[in-house]
Amino acid sequence: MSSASPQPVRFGVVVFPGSNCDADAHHAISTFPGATVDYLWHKDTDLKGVQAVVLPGGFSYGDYLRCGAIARFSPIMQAVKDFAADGGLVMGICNGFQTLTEAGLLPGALIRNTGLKFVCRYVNLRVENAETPFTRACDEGDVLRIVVKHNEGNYTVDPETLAAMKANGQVVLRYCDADGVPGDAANPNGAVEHIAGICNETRNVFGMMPHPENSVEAALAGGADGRRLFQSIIDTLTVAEVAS
Amino acid sequence: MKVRVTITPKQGILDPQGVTVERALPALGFQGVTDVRIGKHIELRYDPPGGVSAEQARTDVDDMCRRLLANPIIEDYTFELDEG
Amino acid sequence: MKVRVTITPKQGILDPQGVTVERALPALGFQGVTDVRIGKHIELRYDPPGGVSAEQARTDVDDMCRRLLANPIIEDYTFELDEG
Amino acid sequence: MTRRADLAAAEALGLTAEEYAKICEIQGGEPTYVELAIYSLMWSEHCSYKHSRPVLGRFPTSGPRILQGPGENAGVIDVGDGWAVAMKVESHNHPSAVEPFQGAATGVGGIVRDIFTMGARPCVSLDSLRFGELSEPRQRFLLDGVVGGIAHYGNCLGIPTVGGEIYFEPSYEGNCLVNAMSAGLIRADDIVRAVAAGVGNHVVLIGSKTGRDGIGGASVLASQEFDETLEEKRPSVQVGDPFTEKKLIEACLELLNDHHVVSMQDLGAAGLTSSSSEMASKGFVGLDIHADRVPLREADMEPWEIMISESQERMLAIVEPAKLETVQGICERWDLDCTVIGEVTDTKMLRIHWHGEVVGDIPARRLADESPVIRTPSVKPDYLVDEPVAVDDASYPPPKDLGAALAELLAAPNIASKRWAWEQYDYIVQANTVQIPGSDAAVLRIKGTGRGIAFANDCNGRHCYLDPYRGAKAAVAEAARNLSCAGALPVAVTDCLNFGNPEKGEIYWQFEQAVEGIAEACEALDTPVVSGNVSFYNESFGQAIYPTPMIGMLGIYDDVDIHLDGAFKDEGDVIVLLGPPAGFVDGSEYQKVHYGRVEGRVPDVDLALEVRLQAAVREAVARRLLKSAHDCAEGGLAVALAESAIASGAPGGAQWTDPAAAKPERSGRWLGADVTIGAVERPDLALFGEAPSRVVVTCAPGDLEAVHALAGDLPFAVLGVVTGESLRCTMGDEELLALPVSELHGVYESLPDRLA
Ligand SMILES: Nc1ncnc2c1ncn2[C@@H]1O[C@H](COP(=O)(O)OP(=O)(O)O)[C@@H](O)[C@H]1O
Ligand SMILES: [Mg+2]
Repeated sequence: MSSASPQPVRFGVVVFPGSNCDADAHHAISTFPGATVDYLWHKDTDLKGVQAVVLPGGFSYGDYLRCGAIARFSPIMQAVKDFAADGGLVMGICNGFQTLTEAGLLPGALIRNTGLKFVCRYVNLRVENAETPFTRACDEGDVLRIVVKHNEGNYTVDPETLAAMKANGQVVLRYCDADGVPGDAANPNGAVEHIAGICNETRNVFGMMPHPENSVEAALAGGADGRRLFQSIIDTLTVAEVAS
Repeated sequence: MKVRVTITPKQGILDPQGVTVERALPALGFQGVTDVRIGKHIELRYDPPGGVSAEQARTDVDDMCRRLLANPIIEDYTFELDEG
Repeated sequence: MKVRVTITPKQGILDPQGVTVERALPALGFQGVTDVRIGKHIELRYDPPGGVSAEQARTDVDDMCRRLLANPIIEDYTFELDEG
Repeated sequence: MTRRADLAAAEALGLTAEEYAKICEIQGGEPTYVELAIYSLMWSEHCSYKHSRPVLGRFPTSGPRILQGPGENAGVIDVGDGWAVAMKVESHNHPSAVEPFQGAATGVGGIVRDIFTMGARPCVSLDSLRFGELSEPRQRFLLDGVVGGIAHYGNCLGIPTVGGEIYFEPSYEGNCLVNAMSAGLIRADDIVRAVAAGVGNHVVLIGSKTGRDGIGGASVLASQEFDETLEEKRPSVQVGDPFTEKKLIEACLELLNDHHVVSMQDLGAAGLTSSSSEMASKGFVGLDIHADRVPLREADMEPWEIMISESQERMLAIVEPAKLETVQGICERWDLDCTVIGEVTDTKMLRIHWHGEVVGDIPARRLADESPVIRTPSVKPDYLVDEPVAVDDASYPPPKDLGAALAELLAAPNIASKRWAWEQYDYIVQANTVQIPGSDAAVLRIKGTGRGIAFANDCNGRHCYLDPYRGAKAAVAEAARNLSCAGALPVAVTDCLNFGNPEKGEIYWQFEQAVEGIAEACEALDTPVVSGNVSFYNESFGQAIYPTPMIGMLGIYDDVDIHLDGAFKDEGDVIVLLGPPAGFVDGSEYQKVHYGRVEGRVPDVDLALEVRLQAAVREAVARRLLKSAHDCAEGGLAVALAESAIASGAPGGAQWTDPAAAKPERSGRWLGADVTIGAVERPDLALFGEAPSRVVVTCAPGDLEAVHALAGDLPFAVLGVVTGESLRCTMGDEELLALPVSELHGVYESLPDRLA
């Protein structure tokens, strides 16, 4: 590794009409000295040279019809697909996760919470795979305390795909108790096998229901456990940059 | 018997979903779509213990719609019964 | 023309709303309701500029359903066209 | 020919003969139907405040921090470093009684528009709710719908709902109360007022298309009692579209903050009519409105319908011709309709055009400002005619098992945790939330500064029923006390005055008394009233609600880091009761829950004592002498102690991952208390009786002396210490109660069981 301080990693946060955690994601990333961040407008067709794309939480197009169903047709999404196909890092948070599944960039779908209510609550997340660009700053088995807030966070996928995902390490985060044990009592939405976050086969596209961008400052109610996910992305891209 | 209930937003009541989908369609390449209204479709089996006449079933299902399945203040509903 | 689309949760996919409705019904005095599945009912007019054949309309509406109105991973759909 | 409207038509719209005569005088003859419809709405109770205006003048409304008092869409308070907070509360009681989900949702939508109309970015919502008893299925349906509607709308907008209150009393059975409060942040020099100006400027309508939503809503729904015709009034239900409102927020803030528009006004009650006439009236100009240019959702609407429609998510802007293109561009970027529907004139008339014909022509100022004023002669209600006296304690036999009585209180719907509701709200979005719901006050930071703001909602309607003056005064004192416990300095009030039919002398008396109580308390606490709302006619079949003057209060921090919550922190900390030790059964939750009675003389707040007490608490928080502070409200001292113990499972005001698990998330064990009360004849009243001006604080043993010194001559009683696992109260050698905190937690969180 060179001793010169590396270039900051350039993030882009996509803004869809109805996104409402776009500013939070922007703010969260801006608290990292190793990163810069810009907004990407849904009607644009290029990614302005960013190195990592965040699809933020919120209610794109009001979540009407299905969450993420309309957003996935936005002009920017073609660019995001091309970027992902080239190995670019894409992180979908909540509504962003929903949009990635609708777009076919991640397997499965997110349906209505079993409680049929919006749920805003702190949850514990067990890191199931720390070998992804989004979790490398964690160790397997680590427990992160991060808030969920959603109405449709109930992850579902057909059994064959799920088996393949597990074999391939694509289940990245699970809801668990404070001791790291996944279980029904810790699962806020009924997601299959308590899944909270997954990645694609090539591990460069990642979606999670909880909101790490609301857990980056210890002074706030959300705590700071979410930092490790953003730090992972920064580390991944910084190392890549330095290596190349 | 099988029951199929169709629930639609009442005439004159705003349907934000329908409006949003309608606005989105042209960008996907679908021209000429108008008057989009989005409601619910509910299927269920109704086999009360001891059986029930078709007429009674109609009354019961209507009751279910009014009290639980639909919101009569802003929604209309229709239903079909299917022996078997 | 008028189009009516019916969207239902796929067999084997959990339907939390259906489950809840099914559980709520006995308390309201309705016994014997099972297999509740809740989906969507969409109505729209499709009149593309320059007109369209019935066959082409079927293809177009099917396309709309597959790409936007339904999510094939979790939902099935059917539709009807109605001249006029 | 334009149709002319006669007295019969006026009466059908709820106008009186005198009002009609005044209209004829202003119009110089019989009004047109459009004119009459406009007058009937603008002069309805809801829009004109005809019964309340003269009384509201009693409020203190100014002060060095107040940048905008009542009279605009929201009041504005300077909170330091060039930042200001715009805040207001609005009732949506009647619409919520008809359709709880949409009624509550559109209530949130309306109040949020009032905030961003000023140029402020909405940053918090609170909701103050009242229902009949939870045992009634209809009330559970209303609660479920109202909370769901607030969640649906606020969550979609990305505005954190950080606080509120929910009470259940039989008096609200026919009239639930849904009071939505919102506040926003703005740079103090960016405040925009809703004043039309610049003859020749465009009048532009932005947002949703106009349909028949809520036609007559203002007059029909908000200004009459409910009766059997309720069913027929249903078609005017408004459906909210939070997605469009979210786009409106972004587009309008860009338009306002970058000065692309002259001014802006939201379309609330009475729609285009009230927004256009108020803007014209305030600007001493006229407006020409071409009703035929308004984009419609339903093709066949008549001009009067268009003028009074209450379709949601619409804004009216005054735009200079040179800036029209920019404005249209910004709206297009957000996929919002933006239509020029008229222009500013020098006629001072609100003139309505319809396909080339003038169908209405009204002097804007007289319409907006000359609405009738009615002062009902007030009459003390029968139930209070004999000066109420404190109840005779002897008629309240003390319970044998005080532990069971405490559990009963903690489980009572008015006291039990409202987690079921607030977990449906996104309370964390915008990344400013320091203190989440579930404690005395919600605390937020202001990004980029060390500063913070805090909010609390309060009103005990039962106290206001037993004595509207004392009850209203106590509501202000309690809201301020909640903020002070969190370490914030209370600075301003917004109020929502919910009452029955003001045409009745008894109701008017309650109203006047409550306003007097609020005014005195606000003067003493130096918290001027900057905005508010009045909701009358909360009666069904002649049965009025408890008078419910809801107080929403803003507090500020120079340094938000010093904020405090009510949770016990460490074993061995000393527990102190600041304030008078005595509790009273009169009007208490204990009286209602344990004895099934509501009667007596509620204690009066000693405002001088209250002011000193709160100053001492704030000072102790600022000097970091306290570990926790929690005020004693419903349920008295014992419930306050229990709540602090239960909250110990969640350090820093955070919460359990699994609310059902009787185990604190991080510390792994509950903190309880071991306390002793002085010898009294009625220990139950010392534990569960209620009185104002009482705060339970804890501090490290080493800081006790400093806290005592700060308290000066305030009543000060060392009760005991924070211990592990259980809450134990003794009197001398006698054990009054001892319960594991995990058990108290279980009962306290039991509300969901009763909602199923
Ligand atoms: N109880 C009250 N206390 C203080 N101000 C009030 C009260 N009721 C109404 N106001 C003020 O009167 C004005 C008109 O209120 P309202 O008609 O509710 O406004 P809007 O039309 O924006 O809903 C506002 O400035 C409001 O703050
Ligand atoms: Mg307003």
